Amino acid sequence: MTARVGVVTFPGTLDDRDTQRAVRIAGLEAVPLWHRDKDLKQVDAVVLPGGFSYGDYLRAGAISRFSPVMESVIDRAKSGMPVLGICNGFQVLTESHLLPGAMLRNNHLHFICRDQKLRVENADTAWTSDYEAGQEISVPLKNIDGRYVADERTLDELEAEGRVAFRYLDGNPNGSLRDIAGITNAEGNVVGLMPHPEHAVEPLIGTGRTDGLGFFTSILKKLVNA
Amino acid sequence: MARVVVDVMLKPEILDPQGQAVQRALPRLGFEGIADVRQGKRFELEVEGPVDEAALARIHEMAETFLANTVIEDFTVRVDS
Amino acid sequence: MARVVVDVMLKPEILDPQGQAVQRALPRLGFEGIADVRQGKRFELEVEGPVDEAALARIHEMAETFLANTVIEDFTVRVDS
Amino acid sequence: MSLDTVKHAAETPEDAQPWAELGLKEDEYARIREILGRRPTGAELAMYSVMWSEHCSYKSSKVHLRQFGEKAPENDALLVGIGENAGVVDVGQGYAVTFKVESHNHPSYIEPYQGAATGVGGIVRDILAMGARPVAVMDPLRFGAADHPDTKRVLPGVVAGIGGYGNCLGLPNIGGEVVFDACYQGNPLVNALCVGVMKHEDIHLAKASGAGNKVILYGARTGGDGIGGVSVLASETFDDSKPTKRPAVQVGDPFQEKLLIECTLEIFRENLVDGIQDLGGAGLSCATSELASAGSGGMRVELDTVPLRDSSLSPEEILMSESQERMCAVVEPGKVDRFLEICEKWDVIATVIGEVTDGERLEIFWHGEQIVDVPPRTVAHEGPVYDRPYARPDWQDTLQADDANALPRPQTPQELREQVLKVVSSPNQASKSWITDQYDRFVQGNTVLAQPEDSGMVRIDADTNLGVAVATDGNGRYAKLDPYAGAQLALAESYRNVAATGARPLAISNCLNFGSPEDPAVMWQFAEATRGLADGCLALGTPVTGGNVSLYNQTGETAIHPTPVVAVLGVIDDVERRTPMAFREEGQLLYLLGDTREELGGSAWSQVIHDHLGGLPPKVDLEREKLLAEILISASRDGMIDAAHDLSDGGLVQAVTESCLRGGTGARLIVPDGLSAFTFLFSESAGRAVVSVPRSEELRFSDMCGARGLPATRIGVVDGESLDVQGHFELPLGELRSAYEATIPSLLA
Ligand SMILES: Nc1ncnc2c1ncn2[C@@H]1O[C@H](COP(=O)(O)OP(=O)(O)O)[C@@H](O)[C@H]1O
Ligand SMILES: [Mg+2]
Repeated sequence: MTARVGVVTFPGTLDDRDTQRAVRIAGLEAVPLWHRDKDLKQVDAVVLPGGFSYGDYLRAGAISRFSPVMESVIDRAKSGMPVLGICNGFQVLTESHLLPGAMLRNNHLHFICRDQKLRVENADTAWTSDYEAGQEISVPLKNIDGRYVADERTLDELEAEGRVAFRYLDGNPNGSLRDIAGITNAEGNVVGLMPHPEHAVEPLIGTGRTDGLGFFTSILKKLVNA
Repeated sequence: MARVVVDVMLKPEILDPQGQAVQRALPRLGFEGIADVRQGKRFELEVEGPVDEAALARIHEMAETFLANTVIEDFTVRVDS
Repeated sequence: MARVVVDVMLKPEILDPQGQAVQRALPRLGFEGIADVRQGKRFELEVEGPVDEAALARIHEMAETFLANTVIEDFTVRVDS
Repeated sequence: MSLDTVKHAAETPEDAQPWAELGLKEDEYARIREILGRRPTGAELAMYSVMWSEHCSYKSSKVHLRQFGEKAPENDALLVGIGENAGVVDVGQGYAVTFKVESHNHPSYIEPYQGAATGVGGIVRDILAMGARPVAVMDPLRFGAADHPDTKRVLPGVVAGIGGYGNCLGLPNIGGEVVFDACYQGNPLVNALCVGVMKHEDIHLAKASGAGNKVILYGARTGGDGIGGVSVLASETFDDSKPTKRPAVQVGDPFQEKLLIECTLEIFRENLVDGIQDLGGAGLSCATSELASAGSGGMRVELDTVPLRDSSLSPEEILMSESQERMCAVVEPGKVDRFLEICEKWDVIATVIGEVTDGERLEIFWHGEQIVDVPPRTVAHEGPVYDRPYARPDWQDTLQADDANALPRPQTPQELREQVLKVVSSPNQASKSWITDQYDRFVQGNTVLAQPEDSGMVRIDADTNLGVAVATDGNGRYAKLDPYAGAQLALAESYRNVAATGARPLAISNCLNFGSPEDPAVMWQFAEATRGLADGCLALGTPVTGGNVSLYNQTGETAIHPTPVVAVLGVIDDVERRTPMAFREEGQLLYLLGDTREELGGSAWSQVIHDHLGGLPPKVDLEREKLLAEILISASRDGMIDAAHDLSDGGLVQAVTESCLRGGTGARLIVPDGLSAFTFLFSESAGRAVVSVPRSEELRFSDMCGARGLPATRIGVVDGESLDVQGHFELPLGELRSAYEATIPSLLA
């Protein structure tokens, strides 16, 4: 028996099929979820994949946040269901206030696509337990609205509680405050990050690294061994 | 039909690279004397029916929950004359 | 220092995908009665020195050649009070 | 103003009509009257004028393009040839691939961001209309001088537009070109390519048949932007002096296009369409007349039903509007409901606007009155054809006599070293990552190779590892020196780039960017280039599947260099066998494949060091190209090489620099006997590649080359932290890297 991981498709989502593939490669069952459906089809966890939902018009993630599927995701996340937001998914999570802060246009104003080195700062979340704290990984980064901002108090709080989950290494690619690449909620079930672990799961594809697979094996362990 | 304008600007403490890029380009284009530039968004809403207090209150709510992200942005609502 | 505001909007005949996306989302969020939404840019310029005719003329030129792309956009310049 | 109906037109034969303003020639207008047996209505005139424009009708190029069909090599892989939205090639395992390259040059000069963005949008819809899922894009680009102020306006906008649109669609950008040359000042070339994949049975064609079938327009609402834009713009010399005549450009909505893609693919999956056509240049005029012309019956359209963004549009404007993100489908009545349901699911507006009739006419109605009644073929497929006069210009001999091989060469090792640094850091040779990092190359999770590799490669089946590779190339300098050879060199380079990654070249697409066809010298360049390309494709066995012609690329009297851009598509059975370009393993042996001659005409060296263009381009030997490709493919399949990089502009030193920097390793090179270090490093002889061979494979590899008669010269070894040309100079990798990487950012950032 394996666990079911829902992958949400909003209009304009791009990485849903890649994320489903990553979920399957890790040995989980991928369940497509449609933005108009409140029904989460009895999934055990949800990934909000990358893309440009609603074209990222207005603000990245701002319109998707109000979709029927998000009502259910927000409810279940609050009662502990693991949720991972990647890139646009992270933006949806901040717009939904499941995670604090906001994402803004990169400080250099360009879209940037590159192989990005990260440090896993918190290896105790639902999505990072297969990494070691302090482990360095490289996964693709690709966005134009990737600059993480929050007020000083929130940032201090995140740091103090160990909720900065990932930090950029070897150069901050977008002006994110305190080099933050991803964060977690206090319970560790909701995690968001800008880089794309689902694009680093096969040795032949993309950058040729598989450093992103750990996200999906982490959740497999959590759900199946729980 | 009446027009209501919602202006959304980044909060002053948030870095505005777009505004900065504009400001930095100005001297090169021969425009001096602009000390600062901030770039924001302007929404023009065509409102059906009367723009009374109730309507404005609703638009205010719309701006607060949707048009602006108040974590990073301030906004103003006004009827266009 | 005085503030001059330049509003840049897409010309009426030009497609405004952003405004459309906002408008289409509104009913779903429970906001009815908005017939149209156009989204544009707002620039706030902090001007050194007096904002006299000459200064406004220069800002007008700046808007025309740089802040707006007049192939697809219209703009207005006004002193913020 | 009363409506100009068919009836009214018949009754008022003498009414003056604005045919000249719409770009028609007097005899063309006379021909329309002859076809119809009366004067055209305003709506008919609008349709004919856009459809008979150069851009839509290919009236100046048709007579030359015919060779692509006439000289086409026998090739079982070609499933759909020239004439459809895009050609389709069989790549095995039941898969078919479609690809095409198209220009959006003129709009991109006027409004760089939107011009380039809508260029991507247009080519993607062409691919989608064939029944395929778009899987990748590429963007061959050309700009004016790198340090010209206008390049700073045009380039960032174009790049942001291509990225903004393509990234938002979720299409990996896997390659392209960036070339700077003063000849493109005021006339940048923005070409865009899209590749799509489908199963054989999913191929769709643009034709309307089956009386009673419904015509459905779906996608964006029709607006007043870009009326006559693409077709008129691309069909006349752009004239700086008349800014007021600038037609409105179109704004793209990539989000809408993404929905259109997903919606259309779902419609295909349920087998709901009989015929389908995208709306591009000439909008509804084009879609309705082409669908009807290619089908068996006629078509009747109620123009009032077209969803509008601006209710004040006239019927003529609706017919000419080039609003983006629209498609037109022909659907059996029983399937209409399901079709509309799927559109609703994706928030795509869809409207039945007419139906296929058993007549022979395209009939269009407005408020119940007939405003168009034409034989559709005369609009879409039987437009005017010109055999324009052409003549070899008298300056051609002078240009060719100005031999680049006679230019002063570096005299000392120090000077040679300096010139190497200058060439690899010149805008055309320097790293383009400032540009390409603005494109998503990872999305869809199937990208095996992307820029700066020789060709882009995507996996198309995750179970079997089947993949395709595509490269695009063109060299306007070579083509200026000799358009026939220049076109073949573009073909050869692109072919070689595909083979260098281990894929087998199958077919080509092309975009022919030239000046005004009304200039006999330009027309001669065009005739020579098409002849060269057709002969070349026959020799290499790679048919032309389609392409695009962009004429009138000139400012005033000055035409751009003739710039045929060639895209070659190849297939690889197992992407795991692909050959990347990076030198990685210290100790591996470097072999130069092919012959190096003194060939500096049109070279990067002559441009960078002497600002010179003259002489003859490198000699073309297509038999040699074939042999080289076979060797590269065998070597990849049998695991004999770890890296390969083709040699083109900049010569050997450029290729070795790129492979070293990519892998982060140095190389020690030994100048072979009989060659000067200068020629060894800078010559641009075609038909060459450099490969990195593991020592354990050396014997097998050199035996294979020997047995097949391909010259293979051992030129050095992967080693150290510098580019060391032994006995001449040494360049630390760090110095080389900063020179190579700093140029473009410092020009543009
Ligand atoms: N505009 C562009 N978009 C995407 N990739 C590009 C672009 N320009 C150049 N490239 C990529 O950069 C690399 C080097 O380009 P180029 O020197 O033209 O290659 P080659 O000489 O092998 O044809 C190639 O991988 C090419 O696809
Ligand atoms: Mg190459």
